[in-house]
Amino acid sequence: MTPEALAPLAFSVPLAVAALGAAIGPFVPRRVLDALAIATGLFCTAACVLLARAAAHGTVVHWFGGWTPRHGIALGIAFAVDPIGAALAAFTAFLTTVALLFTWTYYDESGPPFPVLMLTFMAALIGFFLTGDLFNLFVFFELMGVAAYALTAYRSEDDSAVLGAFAFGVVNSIGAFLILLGIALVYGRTGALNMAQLSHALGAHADALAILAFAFIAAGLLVKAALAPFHFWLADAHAVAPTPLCVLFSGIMVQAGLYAVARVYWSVFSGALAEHDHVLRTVLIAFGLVTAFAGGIMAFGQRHFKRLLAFSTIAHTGILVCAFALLTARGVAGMVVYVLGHGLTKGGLFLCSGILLNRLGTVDVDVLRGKLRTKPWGSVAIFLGALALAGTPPFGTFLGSSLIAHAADEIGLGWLPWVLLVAAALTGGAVLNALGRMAFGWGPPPDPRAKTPAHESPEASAGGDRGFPLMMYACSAFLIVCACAIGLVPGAASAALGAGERFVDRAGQLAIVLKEMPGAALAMPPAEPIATSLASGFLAGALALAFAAIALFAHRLPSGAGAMRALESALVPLRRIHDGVVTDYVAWLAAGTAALGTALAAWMR
Amino acid sequence: MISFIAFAVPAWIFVAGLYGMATSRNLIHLILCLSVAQSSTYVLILEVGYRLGATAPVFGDVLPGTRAVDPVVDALTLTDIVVGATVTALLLAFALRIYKKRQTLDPEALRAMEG
Amino acid sequence: MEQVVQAIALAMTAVVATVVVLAREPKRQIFCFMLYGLVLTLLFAVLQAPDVALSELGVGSVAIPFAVLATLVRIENGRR
Amino acid sequence: MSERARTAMILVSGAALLVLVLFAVAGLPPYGHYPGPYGDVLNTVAPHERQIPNIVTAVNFDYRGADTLGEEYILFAAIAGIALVLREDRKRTKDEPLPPSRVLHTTGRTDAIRAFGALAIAVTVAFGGYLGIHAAQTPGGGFQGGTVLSGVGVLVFFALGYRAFAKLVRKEPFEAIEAVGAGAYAAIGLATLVATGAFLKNALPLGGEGQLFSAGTIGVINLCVLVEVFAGFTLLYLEFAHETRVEEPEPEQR
Repeated sequence: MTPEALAPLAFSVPLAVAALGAAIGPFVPRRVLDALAIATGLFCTAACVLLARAAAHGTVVHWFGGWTPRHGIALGIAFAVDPIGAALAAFTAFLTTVALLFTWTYYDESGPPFPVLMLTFMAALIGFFLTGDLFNLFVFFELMGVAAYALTAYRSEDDSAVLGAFAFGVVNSIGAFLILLGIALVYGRTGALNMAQLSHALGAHADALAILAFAFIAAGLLVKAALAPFHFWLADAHAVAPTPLCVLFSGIMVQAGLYAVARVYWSVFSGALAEHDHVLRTVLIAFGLVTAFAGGIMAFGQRHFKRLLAFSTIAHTGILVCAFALLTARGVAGMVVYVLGHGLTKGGLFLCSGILLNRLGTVDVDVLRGKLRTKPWGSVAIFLGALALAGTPPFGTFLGSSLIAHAADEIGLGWLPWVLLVAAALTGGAVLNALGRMAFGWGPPPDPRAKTPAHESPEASAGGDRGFPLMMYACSAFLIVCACAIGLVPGAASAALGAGERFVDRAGQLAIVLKEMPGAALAMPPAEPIATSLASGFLAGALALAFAAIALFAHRLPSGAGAMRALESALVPLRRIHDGVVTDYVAWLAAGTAALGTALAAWMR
Repeated sequence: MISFIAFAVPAWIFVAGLYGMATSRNLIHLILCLSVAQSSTYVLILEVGYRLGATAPVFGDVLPGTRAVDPVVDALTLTDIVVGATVTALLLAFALRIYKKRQTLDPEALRAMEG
Repeated sequence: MEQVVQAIALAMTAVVATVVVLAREPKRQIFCFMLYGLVLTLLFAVLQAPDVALSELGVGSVAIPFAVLATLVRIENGRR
Repeated sequence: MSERARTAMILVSGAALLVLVLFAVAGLPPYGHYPGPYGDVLNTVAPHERQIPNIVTAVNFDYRGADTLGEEYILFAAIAGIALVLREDRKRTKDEPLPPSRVLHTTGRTDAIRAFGALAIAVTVAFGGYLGIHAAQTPGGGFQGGTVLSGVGVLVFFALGYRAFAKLVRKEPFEAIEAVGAGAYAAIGLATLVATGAFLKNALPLGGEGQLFSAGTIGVINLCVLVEVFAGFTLLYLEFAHETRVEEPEPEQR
């Protein structure tokens, strides 16, 4: 099997198996389908890992239908696979496999639609990471979306699940229209859809069309990435979606949106927009910082543990957008390592919340007050996960943030990493705050007048003692261990840097894709020793503990209660705009797109 | 003149659809406005591949080599239409399910979660 | 001549789209929407895209209206 | 957000978006002057290399066949989602008919309506079948043919009622047919990948231009799409029609 053939294999095999599963689903036992899905997940992981290894020796290009370009004009669709795309595709397949393993004992009964839709969703994500064609990217965006809406509504007896899926579907569809609008603009100008050919045809001059086409495509993709003010759907959908699915939503789907922005920028628009990169940087960092802090602060205000984790994902999106906004190879490298570290951590935490939901029947922190004493392993996993979210060594998020910090220093934004550190510590602190209440009953007693959050029905017949849920604990512990291991792999940083260099090499991509020149093996530039940033990593962990301690114990201090009330009132306006009304989300989306477009267009000209 | 009309129409449809969605008081109305907003993309994509005085890209009655419009935009719009129809139907099913449970379709009254 | 026909088709599209958006009453809106499907079909036909026009005819004037109509019937049932 | 605030917000941002889009489209080539090269290259090479007059079909099922594969699975996933959401409460409650609706059931069905329905069905089948099969020669193809053919379900529903429709269309076989249609598309891709080294590359004889099943794999894929779209849309209509089921007298036996 040549590496070129691996690329289409990785997305079409799960599609074929999904159809097979739907056809035979009603006639075979549930376990057969589950096993088939897990085997497919493992197969795709292996295929994508092999693909990533091949891509390290030169970008792998597969022309569908065998239609290689004629005189620099692409006739068909190409998958152009660089190491970063392949690594993220492999990560997708890996997370899907773990999520499917988790479901093995999680649901008492899950009908055929669940594994079938999960495989479709995975295939869409893999295709999304591998494709080198702009319209094909949109198709996978929509396929990913439709499978995700259906899966979000999976527990359709719960009306908040269907409502969450509805808001998700509406907002993401508008995002898709924005992407199409951008595609129509560049296609009308250049008559090309292949990314490499587009970048060649757009040239090095930025006019209103090129700037706004990028703004629309980026806004559409950032809806998926949940950048503020496009993020409202995420918290609603994550809180109600089946927990194994949240692992994929928070772990890779949201980040896939950001990956695509980076991919479209570097493969298509970086030539045209190069002279204005400082404008793009400033605008995106502004959006990113607002997102990071809005998410971090909202996470602190949650008593629904899954919704808390969802807001933490929004905060981390803000951090990742800032990493991309540096617009350097090193920034991309840091972003990717951070995505992997964060995805594993968040996956582990969501699986922990799944165990709570499965065993205790709720994820309401106030209801669970002190109840986690009986679940020491769960508490340890949540504790480690919280430290990892803050970016404490030796977790993968720490390695990612140290790469991002070096990248920011390089272009004279030395202040940025410290600000991002505080945002990350906020999310870690929010999880620790919830853990302190659930495990030890710390913190001020819950306000009896407080509104209970929307009712969450248990995802399986919850309850009681059906023995130690070994498979569930094993899956979540495995993800947390991986989150740590990925930060310790020797050479990970320099491999990421090499892959980042490849990712931003527009001319190189063009030569390989359109002129079929052979690719070169990955350069492995030495990374700065992480020892220099160890101190800031531990500081982030300490800060997270401090935030949690303030939230848990400040009310015992003489002036503490007043301070808590002041903090609580700061939360009020933020809470008010997260009101769960879908028409508001549409208005915010329109306003955000208009703001992004206006800022870029007005400033770049 | 025709250029301005041609390209202003999809822009208008898109914004009108968005306006309808944001001011909607009924989820079904909102879904149909979403569908209208999507139709703006059909129109714009077809227009950018259009060529005055050219035939359709079907060389049955006309010989290959005749001036024809772009076949690619037709294929893209076809895909877009299928996507639009299926998403619309899926959202309608969601709305129906919500109605059965809550007996209302007013977005203001249907808050999934707050705060 | 060609341009005049197209300009008329485009103007009709914009007008009917606006009417669909402003028709707040679902039953009236769905009939406007069927009409919009027909107008789009016409527009695609004059833009020399017969394949697209045929699809829009099936989807815009039959499939979506049917689903909406069925939903409205169910809702009316729920009210009584 | 209050209604007034929301309206103000959408009016301001909508106006801004309108200006932005107008600003952007001003950079396009003048209307009616598509500059190419993508479509022109395909218009030149496809009739010769793929032996097919309808270039749109060639683009859909060959040059950009991967897009269409994704599109078919979007349909597949959406139908699965619709079934999931609408069937949930049918597991518990039995299929109890609902009271008749004022929209659909105010008048009885006369023989004239039934006769007209039968005629309309015959025309629909002929038209849909023609569209679906003649993808390569004339406008139309699997998708258009499939949507038209599935209109038969709608006609049966209006002419004979839900019960007749549900009797004609059973869920399980149609779900299996739909899955087979989608799966066969992916399987053809995999088979050609093994046979030729490129996904969806033609591996069949092209045949002469103008023959019914010319153009190699395009004909086979077109058939898969026809089957999937027909079964998928029929299921869609069935799921929604189920929501309108009413107590009806059995159709008279003749």
